[in-house]
Amino acid sequence: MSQGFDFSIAIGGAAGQGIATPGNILARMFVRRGLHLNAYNAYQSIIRGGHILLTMRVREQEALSHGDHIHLLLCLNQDTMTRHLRHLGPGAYAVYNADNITPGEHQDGVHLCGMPVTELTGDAKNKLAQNTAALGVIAHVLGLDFEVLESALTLQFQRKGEAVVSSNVAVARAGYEYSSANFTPLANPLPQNPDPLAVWTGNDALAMGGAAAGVKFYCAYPMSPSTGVLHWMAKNARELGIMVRQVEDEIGVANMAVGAAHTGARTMCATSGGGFALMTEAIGSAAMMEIPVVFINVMRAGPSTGVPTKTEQGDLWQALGASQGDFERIVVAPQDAHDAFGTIAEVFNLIDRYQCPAIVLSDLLISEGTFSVPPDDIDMSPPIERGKLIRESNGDAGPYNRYLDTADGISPRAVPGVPGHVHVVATDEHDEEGILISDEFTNPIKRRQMVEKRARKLDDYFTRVAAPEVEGDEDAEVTLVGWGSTAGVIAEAMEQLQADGVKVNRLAVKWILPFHAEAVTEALSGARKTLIIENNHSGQFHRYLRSETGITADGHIRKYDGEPFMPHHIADGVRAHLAGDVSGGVFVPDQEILV
Amino acid sequence: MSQGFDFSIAIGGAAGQGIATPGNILARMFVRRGLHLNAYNAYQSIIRGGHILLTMRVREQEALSHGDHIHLLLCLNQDTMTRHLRHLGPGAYAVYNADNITPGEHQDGVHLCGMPVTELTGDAKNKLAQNTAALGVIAHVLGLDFEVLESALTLQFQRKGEAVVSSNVAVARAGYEYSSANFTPLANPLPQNPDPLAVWTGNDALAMGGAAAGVKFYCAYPMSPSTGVLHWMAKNARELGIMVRQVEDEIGVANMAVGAAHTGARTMCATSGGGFALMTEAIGSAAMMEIPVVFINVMRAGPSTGVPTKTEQGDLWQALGASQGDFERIVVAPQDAHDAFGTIAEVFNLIDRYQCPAIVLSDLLISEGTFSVPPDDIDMSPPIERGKLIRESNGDAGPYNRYLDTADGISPRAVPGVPGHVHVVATDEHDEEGILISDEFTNPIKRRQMVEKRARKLDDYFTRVAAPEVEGDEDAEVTLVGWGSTAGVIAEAMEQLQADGVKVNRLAVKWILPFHAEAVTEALSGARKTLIIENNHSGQFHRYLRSETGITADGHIRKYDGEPFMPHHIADGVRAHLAGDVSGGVFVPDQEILV
Amino acid sequence: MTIELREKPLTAKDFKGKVDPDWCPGCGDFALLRATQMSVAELGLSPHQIVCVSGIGCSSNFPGYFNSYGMHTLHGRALAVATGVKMANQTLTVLVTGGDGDGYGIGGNHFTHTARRNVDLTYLVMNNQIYGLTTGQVSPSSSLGMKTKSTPFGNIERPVNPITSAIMNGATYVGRGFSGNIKQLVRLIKGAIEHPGFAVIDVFSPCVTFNRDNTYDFFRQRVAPLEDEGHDPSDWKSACERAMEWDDRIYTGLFYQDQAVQSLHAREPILDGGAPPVSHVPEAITREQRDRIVRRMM
Amino acid sequence: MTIELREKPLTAKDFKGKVDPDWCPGCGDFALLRATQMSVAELGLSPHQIVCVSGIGCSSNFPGYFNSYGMHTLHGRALAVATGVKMANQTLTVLVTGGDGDGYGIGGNHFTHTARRNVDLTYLVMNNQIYGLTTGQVSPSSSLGMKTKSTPFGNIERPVNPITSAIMNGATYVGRGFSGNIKQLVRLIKGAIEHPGFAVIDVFSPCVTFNRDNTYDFFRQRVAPLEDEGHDPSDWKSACERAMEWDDRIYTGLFYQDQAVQSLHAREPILDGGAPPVSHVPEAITREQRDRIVRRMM
Ligand SMILES: Cc1ncc(C[n+]2csc(CCOP(=O)(O)OP(=O)(O)O)c2C)c(N)n1
Ligand SMILES: Cc1ncc(C[n+]2csc(CCOP(=O)(O)OP(=O)(O)O)c2C)c(N)n1
Ligand code: SF4
Ligand code: SF4
Ligand SMILES: [Mg+2]
Ligand SMILES: [Mg+2]
Repeated sequence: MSQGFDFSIAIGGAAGQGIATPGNILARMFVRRGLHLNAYNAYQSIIRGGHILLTMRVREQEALSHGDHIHLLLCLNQDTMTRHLRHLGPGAYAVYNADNITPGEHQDGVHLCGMPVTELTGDAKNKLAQNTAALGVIAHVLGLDFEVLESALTLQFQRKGEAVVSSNVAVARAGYEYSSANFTPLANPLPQNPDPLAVWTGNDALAMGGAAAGVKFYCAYPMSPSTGVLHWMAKNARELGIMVRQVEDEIGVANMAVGAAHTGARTMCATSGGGFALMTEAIGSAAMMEIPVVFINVMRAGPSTGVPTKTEQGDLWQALGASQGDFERIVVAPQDAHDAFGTIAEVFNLIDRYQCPAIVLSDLLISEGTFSVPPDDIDMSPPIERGKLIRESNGDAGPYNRYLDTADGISPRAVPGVPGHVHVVATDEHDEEGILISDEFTNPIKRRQMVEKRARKLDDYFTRVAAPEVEGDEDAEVTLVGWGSTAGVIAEAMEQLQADGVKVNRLAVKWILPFHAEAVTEALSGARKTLIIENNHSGQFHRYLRSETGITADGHIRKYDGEPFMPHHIADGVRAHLAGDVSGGVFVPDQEILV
Repeated sequence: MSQGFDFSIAIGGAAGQGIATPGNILARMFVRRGLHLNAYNAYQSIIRGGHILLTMRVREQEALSHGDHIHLLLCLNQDTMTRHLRHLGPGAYAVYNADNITPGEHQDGVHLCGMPVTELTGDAKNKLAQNTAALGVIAHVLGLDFEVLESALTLQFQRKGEAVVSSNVAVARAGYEYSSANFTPLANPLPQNPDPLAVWTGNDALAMGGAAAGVKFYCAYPMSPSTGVLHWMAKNARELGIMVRQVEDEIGVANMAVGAAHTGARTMCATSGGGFALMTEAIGSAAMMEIPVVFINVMRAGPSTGVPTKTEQGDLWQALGASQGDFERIVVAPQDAHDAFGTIAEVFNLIDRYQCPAIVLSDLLISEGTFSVPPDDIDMSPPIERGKLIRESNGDAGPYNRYLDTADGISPRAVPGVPGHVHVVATDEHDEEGILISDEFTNPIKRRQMVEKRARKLDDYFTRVAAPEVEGDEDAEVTLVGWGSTAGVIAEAMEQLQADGVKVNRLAVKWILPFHAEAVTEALSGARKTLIIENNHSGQFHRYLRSETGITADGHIRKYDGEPFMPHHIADGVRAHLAGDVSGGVFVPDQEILV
Repeated sequence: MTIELREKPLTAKDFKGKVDPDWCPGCGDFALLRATQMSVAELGLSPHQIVCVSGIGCSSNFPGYFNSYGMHTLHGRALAVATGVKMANQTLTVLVTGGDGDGYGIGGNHFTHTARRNVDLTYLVMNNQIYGLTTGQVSPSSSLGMKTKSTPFGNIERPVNPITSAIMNGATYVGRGFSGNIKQLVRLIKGAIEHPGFAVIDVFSPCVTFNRDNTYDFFRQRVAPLEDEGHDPSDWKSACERAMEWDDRIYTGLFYQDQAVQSLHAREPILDGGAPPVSHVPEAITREQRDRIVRRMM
Repeated sequence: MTIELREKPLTAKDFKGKVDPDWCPGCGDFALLRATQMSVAELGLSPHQIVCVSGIGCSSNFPGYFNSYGMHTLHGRALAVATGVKMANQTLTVLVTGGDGDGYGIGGNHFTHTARRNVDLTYLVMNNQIYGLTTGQVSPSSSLGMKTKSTPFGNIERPVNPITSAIMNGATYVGRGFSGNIKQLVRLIKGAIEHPGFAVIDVFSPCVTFNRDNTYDFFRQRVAPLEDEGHDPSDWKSACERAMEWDDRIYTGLFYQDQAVQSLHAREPILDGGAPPVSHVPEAITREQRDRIVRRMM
């Protein structure tokens, strides 16, 4: 907040009121100016009605969370006004259609910007006119020239023809002019950074990470909040030569993925908790057959169907316990969209090396959030290392054992079609040749050999994957530990605490399994007070951290109401913990903005 | 071993050679004499061929494991002789058909009891004659009157008619007489205890526990080693009025069980790891809808299809991580067949009280083992407490809220059909009335309320379920910690160690989740050296113990070759640990008897 | 409000649920809801005698809008749960409501096996040929070539035919309705509830938000009630043949019925001779039962 | 032993796997194994060109006994895995082998959807009307009344009819064989492999250990080859009708074939015009592709 422009616009209304369009137009306008964006959309599992609140934070600096405040509230219905006007502080704006929305009690200094929409547009029937008029008001309040908005509108509507463009431009202009005549613009108008940014969602980033890593087979069954990955893949399939299949269920997805991966195609699929539950058996099978596949679980609030449009970090133990028996796999929880993009390529190289499945834990906050990204950061040519893969005949006529017990546990992996390498992979325990050990005599010695061979594959894992590090103040009073998507909001909470003079640092864990137990123990050994921050009820990460290191945290900040942390929730929790004000060790912030 | 008669008979041959029949006859003979039995059958996942070794330990005292030794080896084929003759010590017997099996090198003092089967029976074609003749030899060697065997044979074959009985009796008699003429019987013949015992498998015990608890709906999809529960249920269904359904897959099983349980019937189902993976989504749904169902997972060696006929304690984390999100459930791992029987009734009372699912972790060792049981211990009228269940109209015409937010978190549960209590249960998050919170407005306050209501249900759990206790020497050098099926074999290892002068005690954990963290921490606080014993590779229980208590064990004894621990494996491991002889902290015994 | 205390017969209104549907205005599912409410009222059923089981989807929100016992279960699993309900308490009237994705996609295996078992359920599928709740992906009943968010270049998988599939799998009452014809729907639903076996009604229930191809208009131009065709519902071949027609003429009505096949609970030996439901028999087993079992173990 | 180096044509023997079958002596599965080995040899295929995918069951042990690439996957999932294999590398010949429980029980949903997609696979089901590997429980194709370990009082669920079900779900080559007639099996299998779409052959493969009802004798007394009947495989109605006969006469042979329907990979836009398999195209995307994507994000 201290550094430069930092402004949050919230657009509220019901499903079906067309919130997405003004949201998109504003987002494009902001990133074209080189401003950073972090947008969170709070919505319900219905197609019409309910209450949606899209919060778009725009910032000169990187925006690591959707922030704490609403500086401008666009109310598309009375409900939004009623719910949120009280969250506006002095200097904030409420923009609304004065024809049918009335403001209520509010703090001093709030700018009430009622628009006489029917009068402005001369059209009482067009329900979407208020949205466009409001864009005019917002552009004016932000200190933009109308041309900036005009060209954004043109771009947005050009597919729909000239008439749509010009009528929208006219309505927006009326709003802009009305605002110029009646409302006070921001003292510090919207700045401009030199380099324009791009915009993506976390699901776009996951999909693009896959495309960059060379995914050539993607299959899925739709499930919120993971469906965006499928949509991106489907849209870009033809251009990129990616085979995209929608399958009858998640069991089919996971097994089809195993089949495709076995042929040599880099293969990925995504789902959410319930679909992931159905995939678990196949994940174990991939591990036993030693086939690399990426399974993405985009977490939403559970248990069971739960709250399909709300976020949670509730599937950690499901990922850890996916499928029976002990087996090799990688579990990783990216920290934001940008990180998700890069993680996918990294994970593919790892699983091609180790010939095992990977589970990527994203969540609704990352996956459905909209974020700016510097276009040059989108490196879609990462190194591609496929490990001991044999896709073409190498002229080697010697005997081929798929599960050769090598020193590093990793066996050369031939795909079907290669002459001279015919073999059978099996989910039953097998010997080096791939013959089932229970076929004739279930040899305990061979069994033990194969368990140990597979386990050995990951021996050099920690030399290849970066351990998490403590970041922030050196001699901190308090160390905040998070995992996955809370990294950014924790960083912002730290800024707030540091501004208050609290010395604080952070350990943000991303690579979950195998766990960097030594590095984490070392990192936390100097911590004076360790607080764990999790978006779930039971402290799943804390229990896992303890299972791997024995470390017991000093306190917890948890949230399990479906909404993500805002920075002040964490900062408040830290303050309460430091003040010794937390009974039972767990601070649970209240969600003030009821979305 | 020190106390009284303790004798192990092993019968080895190929699948299809009819090992079960002599096994059954001997088992019945033993338990009718009031002797204890613990039998482990090592077999393969094939219907014919392979190598089967049935080890039957018969003891005056309770037999807590299948023991360490073979005192009499009945070889039905050469393979068995070749594999196992070397495991016989002085005084042990090898019984075999001398017509086609030749003994090899052996220790001094082994009694080689070759039977000239064709000569004895006058029939070169009856492949099963050797089995019956061997029973005659064994009866003689054990010092039994022939009449005891004769009546056992009569009972076994009477369904097949007089001719079959008399021909079998004749062959057995020939064996008995040949043995009397040629072999030395045991110095201490088979004793007789006053009260006859009964015999069951662990799967019988699980099924009977269900029947006793009032299970009226049982459904399953066959999967080794859990199928015995289905077979027991199917056989006894009609007599006990239990509805038994075989379903198209485990997903159908789990969901059908949820439906039946919701109507008010006590409902149970059983499977193994792979089927359990498919059930997990439904387990989460039962928790969210607050419907009590018992899900049994009989563990076998994994991962994936793994070694279907071999044992392992490898699905602990799968049980802990079953389904997405945080939710209430009970996980329990019975310690033997007897315990399994009683646990089922206890668990049903708990889940009816707490309105949540339970996961019972058995394993192949318990479920497919054959054990003696004192008939009076089979109390099939345990207390049945169904909690806040409403199955009949109570005339109460007031409003009914299925998910009423009561002080203890437990809401009165009406089943369909009761007038005045109409409601909808849902896997989506809902309010007290059962209305979906995402239906109109996803209220974070209601969400939090419902999460906390459900979590509160288990608040008094620890007052109702016994905490594990340390048993054995007071001031022990070493404390052995196990869970589930290793309780018995650990106890026997302790006897061996104590006989050697090692002071040792044991903590055998059965109730897994919720975990008695305080009690266990307290119990282990005085331990001088803690060793954890697990039948898996990765130390699943150790990691879980640490996640709940922070306790790090001093060492481990693990086995993951598919075979169960024998007492000396553990005793050897303890000695090695005490001698500081274990590199890496994990002692892995060799499986000497290759079965 | 129980059947015992009731003075005057219930009407469709009495089957309104606790909340109003949140379906999009114009969604085809409203019609099926209304038709079901009318049907159960006309049959004289009371809310507590009915259990309405659904999976997940727009259509699967049905139980929340319908006044009866309800279970809103997992995506694709409604038939499995409903079989558990019906078999554990055969005195209940069990309706199953859901979507095409729920029933023919992820739930396909339960559909097949429920049909061959002839479980006495009434299965109402709101077939909008799209995944509605997940905002418009291809469904197993989407037509070839259909463009959706997951098939932007057109669907390349031939659609299932729920009618022929239900008939060949063993369902004993198979009909097709259309949200544009409530009268026919009521006829079909009443027949289905009264039918003692597995009754499937596939209902064209247009998704006005995501399916631009299979609209009310599309169907209005094509639907032809079988009632007008002298169709004989005992003739499976003609039923299948008519069910396969799609282009110009799409038949609705009762395609197939076989009353001779016993339902699963009628065949179940432990329910012989009108035994009480297992949900309500005493849990405890008798001393004699126990002794017989233990004797066999000795 | 690769196709390039080969001097003389391969014979059935060359398709013997690394181990001998551990099936019970007399098990029907031996015949199908032999017939498949003969078929691929006669078609001139090499082991490395074939992938044989199975689930779990006695019959599913097939790939271990057959010399080709093989995947012995999860119970019920063979068709899903095989679809992944075929679609990722359409140049491979993909056989799927398994049991009735595997295919029609737990695997039923994949069966339905693989059929409607017309994936170019050859699916050989060793139907013994029992669960063999788990030692004899009822299967979805067990006859009514059959006594098994899980139905000691007799099966009360009507069996599936794999032939009518395959036809109605969209399989484009549907046959039935019998382990007692290897010649016919070879004809059927060769036709299935050559057929460009989803080919299903349901094979009566007696389980001599657990099924005492459906024995070799049972079938020998009843089987009637369709070849002798002048059956027209393009006529689905007659195919279904004949497939439903069971009591005295049970038809075997090719029931149905439709060569007009394109297979899934033939319809797949990204494989247009003989594109190479996605399993073997370079992973890296081009700078131009990247730039086009990023431009759309700005
Ligand atoms: C296991 C699982 N997978 C996916 C989903 C996501 N999901 C919810 S509804 C739905 C499909 C809805 O389509 P349909 O059944 O046709 O119902 P409609 O919304 O069209 O009425 C899907 C895929 C889920 N809830 N659970
Ligand atoms: C998920 C899962 N459920 C159950 C099993 C156990 N299982 C193995 S094979 C089999 C059925 C075998 O029957 P079928 O498919 O007809 O093959 P058959 O042995 O008769 O050839 C079952 C239930 C399993 N391996 N995986
Ligand atoms: S999205 Fe379609 S199916 Fe869902 S409520 Fe709206 S119109 Fe109905
Ligand atoms: S049990 Fe039956 S199916 Fe299995 S191998 Fe033996 S005969 Fe064949
Ligand atoms: Mg639909
Ligand atoms: Mg079978």
